[in-house]
Amino acid sequence: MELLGIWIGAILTLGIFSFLYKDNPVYKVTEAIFIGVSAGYYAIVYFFDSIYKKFWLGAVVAAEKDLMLYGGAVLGLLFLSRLYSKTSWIARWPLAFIVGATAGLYMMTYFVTNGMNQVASTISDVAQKSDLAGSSWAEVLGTYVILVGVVTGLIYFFFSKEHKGAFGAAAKVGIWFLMVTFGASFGYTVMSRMSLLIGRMDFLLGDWLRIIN
Amino acid sequence: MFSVLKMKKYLGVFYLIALVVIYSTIAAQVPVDATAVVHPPAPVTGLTASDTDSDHGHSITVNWKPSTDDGGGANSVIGYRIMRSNSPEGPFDTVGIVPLGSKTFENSSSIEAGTTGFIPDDTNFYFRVDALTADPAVFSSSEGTGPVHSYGQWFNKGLYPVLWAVIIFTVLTVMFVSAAKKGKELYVRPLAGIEAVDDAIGRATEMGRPILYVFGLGTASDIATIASFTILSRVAKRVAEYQTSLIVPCYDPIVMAVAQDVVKTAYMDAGRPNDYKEDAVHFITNAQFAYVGAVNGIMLRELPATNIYMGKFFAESLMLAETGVVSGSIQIAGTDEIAQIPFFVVACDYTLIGEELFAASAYLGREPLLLGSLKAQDYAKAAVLVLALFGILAVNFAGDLGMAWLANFKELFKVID
Amino acid sequence: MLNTLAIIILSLMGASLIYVLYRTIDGRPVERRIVFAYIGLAVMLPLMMKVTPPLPITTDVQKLYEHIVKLPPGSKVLCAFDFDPPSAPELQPMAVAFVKYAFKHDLKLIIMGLWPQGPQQANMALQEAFRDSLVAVKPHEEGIDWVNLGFQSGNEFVILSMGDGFKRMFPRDTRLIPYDSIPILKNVVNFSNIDFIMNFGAGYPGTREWVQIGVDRYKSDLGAGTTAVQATEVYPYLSSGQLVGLLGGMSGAAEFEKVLAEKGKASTFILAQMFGHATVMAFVIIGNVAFFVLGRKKKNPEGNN
Amino acid sequence: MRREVPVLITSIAGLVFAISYFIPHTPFGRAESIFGDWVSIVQAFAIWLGVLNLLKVSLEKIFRKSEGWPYSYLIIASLFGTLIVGFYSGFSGINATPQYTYSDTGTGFDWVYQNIYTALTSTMFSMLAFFVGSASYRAFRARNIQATLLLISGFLVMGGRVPLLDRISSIFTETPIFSNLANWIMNYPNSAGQRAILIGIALGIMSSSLRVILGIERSHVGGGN
Repeated sequence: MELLGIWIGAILTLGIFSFLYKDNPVYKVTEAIFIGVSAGYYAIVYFFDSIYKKFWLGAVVAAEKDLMLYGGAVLGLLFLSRLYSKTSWIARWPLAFIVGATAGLYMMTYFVTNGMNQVASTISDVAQKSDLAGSSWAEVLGTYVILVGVVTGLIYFFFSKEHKGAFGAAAKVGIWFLMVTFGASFGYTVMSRMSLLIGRMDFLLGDWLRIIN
Repeated sequence: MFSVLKMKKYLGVFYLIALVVIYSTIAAQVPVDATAVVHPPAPVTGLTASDTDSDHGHSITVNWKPSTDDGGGANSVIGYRIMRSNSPEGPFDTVGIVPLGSKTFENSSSIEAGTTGFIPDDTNFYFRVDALTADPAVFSSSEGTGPVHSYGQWFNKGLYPVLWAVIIFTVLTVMFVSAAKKGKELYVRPLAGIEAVDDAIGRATEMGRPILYVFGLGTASDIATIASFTILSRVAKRVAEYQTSLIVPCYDPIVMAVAQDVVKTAYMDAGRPNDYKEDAVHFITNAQFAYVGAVNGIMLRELPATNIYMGKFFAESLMLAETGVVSGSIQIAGTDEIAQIPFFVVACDYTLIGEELFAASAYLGREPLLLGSLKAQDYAKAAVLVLALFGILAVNFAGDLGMAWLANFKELFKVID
Repeated sequence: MLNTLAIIILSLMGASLIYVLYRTIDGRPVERRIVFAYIGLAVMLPLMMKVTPPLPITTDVQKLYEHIVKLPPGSKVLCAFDFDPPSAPELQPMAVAFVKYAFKHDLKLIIMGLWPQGPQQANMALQEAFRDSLVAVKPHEEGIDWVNLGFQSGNEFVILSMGDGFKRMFPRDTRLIPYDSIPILKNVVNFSNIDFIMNFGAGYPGTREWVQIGVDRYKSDLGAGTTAVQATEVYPYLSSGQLVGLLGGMSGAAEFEKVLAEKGKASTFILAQMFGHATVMAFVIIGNVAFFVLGRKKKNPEGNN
Repeated sequence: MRREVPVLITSIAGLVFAISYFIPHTPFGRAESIFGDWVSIVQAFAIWLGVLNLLKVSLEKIFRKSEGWPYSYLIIASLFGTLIVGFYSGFSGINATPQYTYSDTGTGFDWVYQNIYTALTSTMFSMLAFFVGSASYRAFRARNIQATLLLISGFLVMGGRVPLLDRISSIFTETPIFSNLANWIMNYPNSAGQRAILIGIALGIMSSSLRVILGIERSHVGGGN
């Protein structure tokens, strides 16, 4: 059974890679399987872990039933009204709930984590690491680099004033910092992509062909 | 003669006694040699218990000074057991076991009454901490502490700065949005990427080649896609004026539907409703790579003079941009997907980075909502900059200026929830 | 044998790049499939070579390591598996190394997933760990040394509700055993009873969400292993101390294995990773050399970026 | 009715989560947890909506005989195949003693996951490695200062994060210069840029959330304002 699995896996893998040569029926077949299987996968996981384990066991068969859960289930069922164009407007209710809840949560979490705490640490870093006592010159330099980068970066994203004169210069420095940042994420993205391919190659050469072990 | 016999008899008894004595002494020795006795460790000291602050109640925090045999002394402590009771006399039962070195334990429960270990608010409890050793039987209990009861707080201390910031920001947003609605002119700086669109369309006209506009994989509810609609309407208007042709292949059916009437209206505004072709905006497929394949096909067949990518993009970004370069088109991109921006920057002539995309649509659309909140954000940014710079000065020079209180300025931002 | 063959082919490839450069400058660029072939081989061949290049340990990994070793035996570690198979090459080695370390040092693992695939990846990691001879010396029982709470939908809302009580989001573990009857979870109500959170994150929901709610709201210590793509975005949390340490991508995984002295897959992959990067860099150079030699295309104006 | 109710729901849900951040005291703390449960359940149904939608679309494709319709059969087949295996594994696990779950190692569903799902998803995304390669050859150009900066820092990170450039520098010195450099770039300039972006995003999200909660922004309920 395991061997069969590995062979199926290998065939599917090669089927998708065939796209690299050119778009072809084999690829289209594997793509179709991909769409079907992943949809089915999600359906199963969400059914058992959320609908069954959380709702059904919690609100229907549990000893002390958590009736509040029914609220969620009702909202959820309303979602399915989307399937018929006539009733689809009802689906806006659960959607509205999700959108609202997310907005409410994000408003605080993002503001605190990505806003205030980042500003705070920018300040305190300069306060702590800015003298050569106890920190290497690289750290000290880095601290000021962060300061300059954050300030100029924010200036670049300031839209109420045209980029002219000193302000424009600052904005230019800002965009340079952003570019270094994007360069870093460029490098890291390439790194990730390569890792994915390595994973597949390892499967083909190791698990399937057994060339490497 | 007979006395000898007697002697023998007593001798036997003597041997017997001797044996008993010897064996018993050995027996007495055994336990002493076999196992080393574990002495009870020094108990923890300074035990305190109090309601956990800034929470919804149902939680009590216990603090103590570790036993002297924890990591030092006899080094016999392996952990601590926190015991709780409803009365000072007990019985105490275990509410938690923490590894050695710990100084605090938060005994909290769900807010749902009836759940296991539920801690009712405003009910007195008494706590005790046992220093445990390898031998479960050997431990030493601290003095009990209590009574202590948990209760919910009405405001989460340490969040005042956040509260103020939120209030100010809300006021700003509402103010600017309403101002914009009243038609007040709010300045937004021109963006190079958008300026370029016009020349690009002009160039397309000269070369007699079409304009390709791609939304990416976003759905109609993504902010990036919504912003993209505004930009499309501007592009379509220009295209209509210059009488160039426009191709908008779509990934999402709903996006396509919206895009169609955006373009249609644009042609009407330009006064050329007849030039509008239904199939300019068409649906391709919603399978990522299939979509990319199709769009790349269009690029290589139609050789558009300009490719405009605005919206939410994922892995397909570099595949599109690459084909665009090969087909020698000018490329203008804009997305808020940080991970994709690098690929656009190195492969396209102009890239709108994150917020710039939204700014662009506000700039073109003059849509009060966007304009207003963009302004509010700008002011918030300015405030952040000023406060941060002031904070740094304060923190660094507070000492020199003899204003120690300034040194705590950064606490204004540090959120201690 | 394979080793030498691989070396030969790789060096031939290196040499042939010069021809590619010549053609490109000549204005006759090679077609994509050739480039694909280069990439494919550059990644495939090094896997046949049993070489582990020396790897300096970066501070981010060191920080995490130093925090983990401080955890006393018996500490309860919440282990969030928030990734799926595509990210497994990067994150699975980290996870395996961490699980092995945890079992060897008697850390109690409470496993969960914000991604549906997470708990299944966790199962694989556990299986892998149990195969380790040093882990196998003493039996590790489910429910006592580790528990897999499974997946729960709701993204960051799951973390939020866990602040009230883990049981709320995970009423039963993956064996459908009720929360209260699992020994390891006795006296574990919410984050206040957790000593450390380790997150393996491949995107949303992931490390950022754990920082936002787990750390900034519920005051837990968080360490993270992320895909390289994610890593750049979470670095600011590292310097602000919201993360105790960070493992970024394959090299992060390899360093982690090295610092924990766990021989794992990442260390064997790193060579392939090197050649992959080298190839991409070579092609960028070739492309740009040609770009400047041929002169910037006339149609191309001074872009703003 | 069709507009007002959703807007009201949105505001209530939003306010509960926003306020309970400051006021942990009941009723807010409690409302927050209940709503949290709801979100979790609603999202599960949303996934099912997506699946049923896929089914619907595929069926329509088949009936309309629209382009590539035969593949829709395959989509439906593999969807149902997975569902059948999954439900079988799940329910037989629930009825077994001791109970096990649908995704335990050894179940049919886990087999599908390990061999089919994993192979398909991983390979799909691993193709990007090839595309990065060809794009770097044909498209990634130092076309101006910004792009040049980007490529340089990209290079240093790519070559420094793996012992590649250090191999070269090791001829002259033992210290891993490039690894340290890459590390420095990640920790400082990168963090700086990311921070600027983060702060921007924080404010952006805050204002959009605000608009949603205040009911000024209504695009999600399918209407302009």
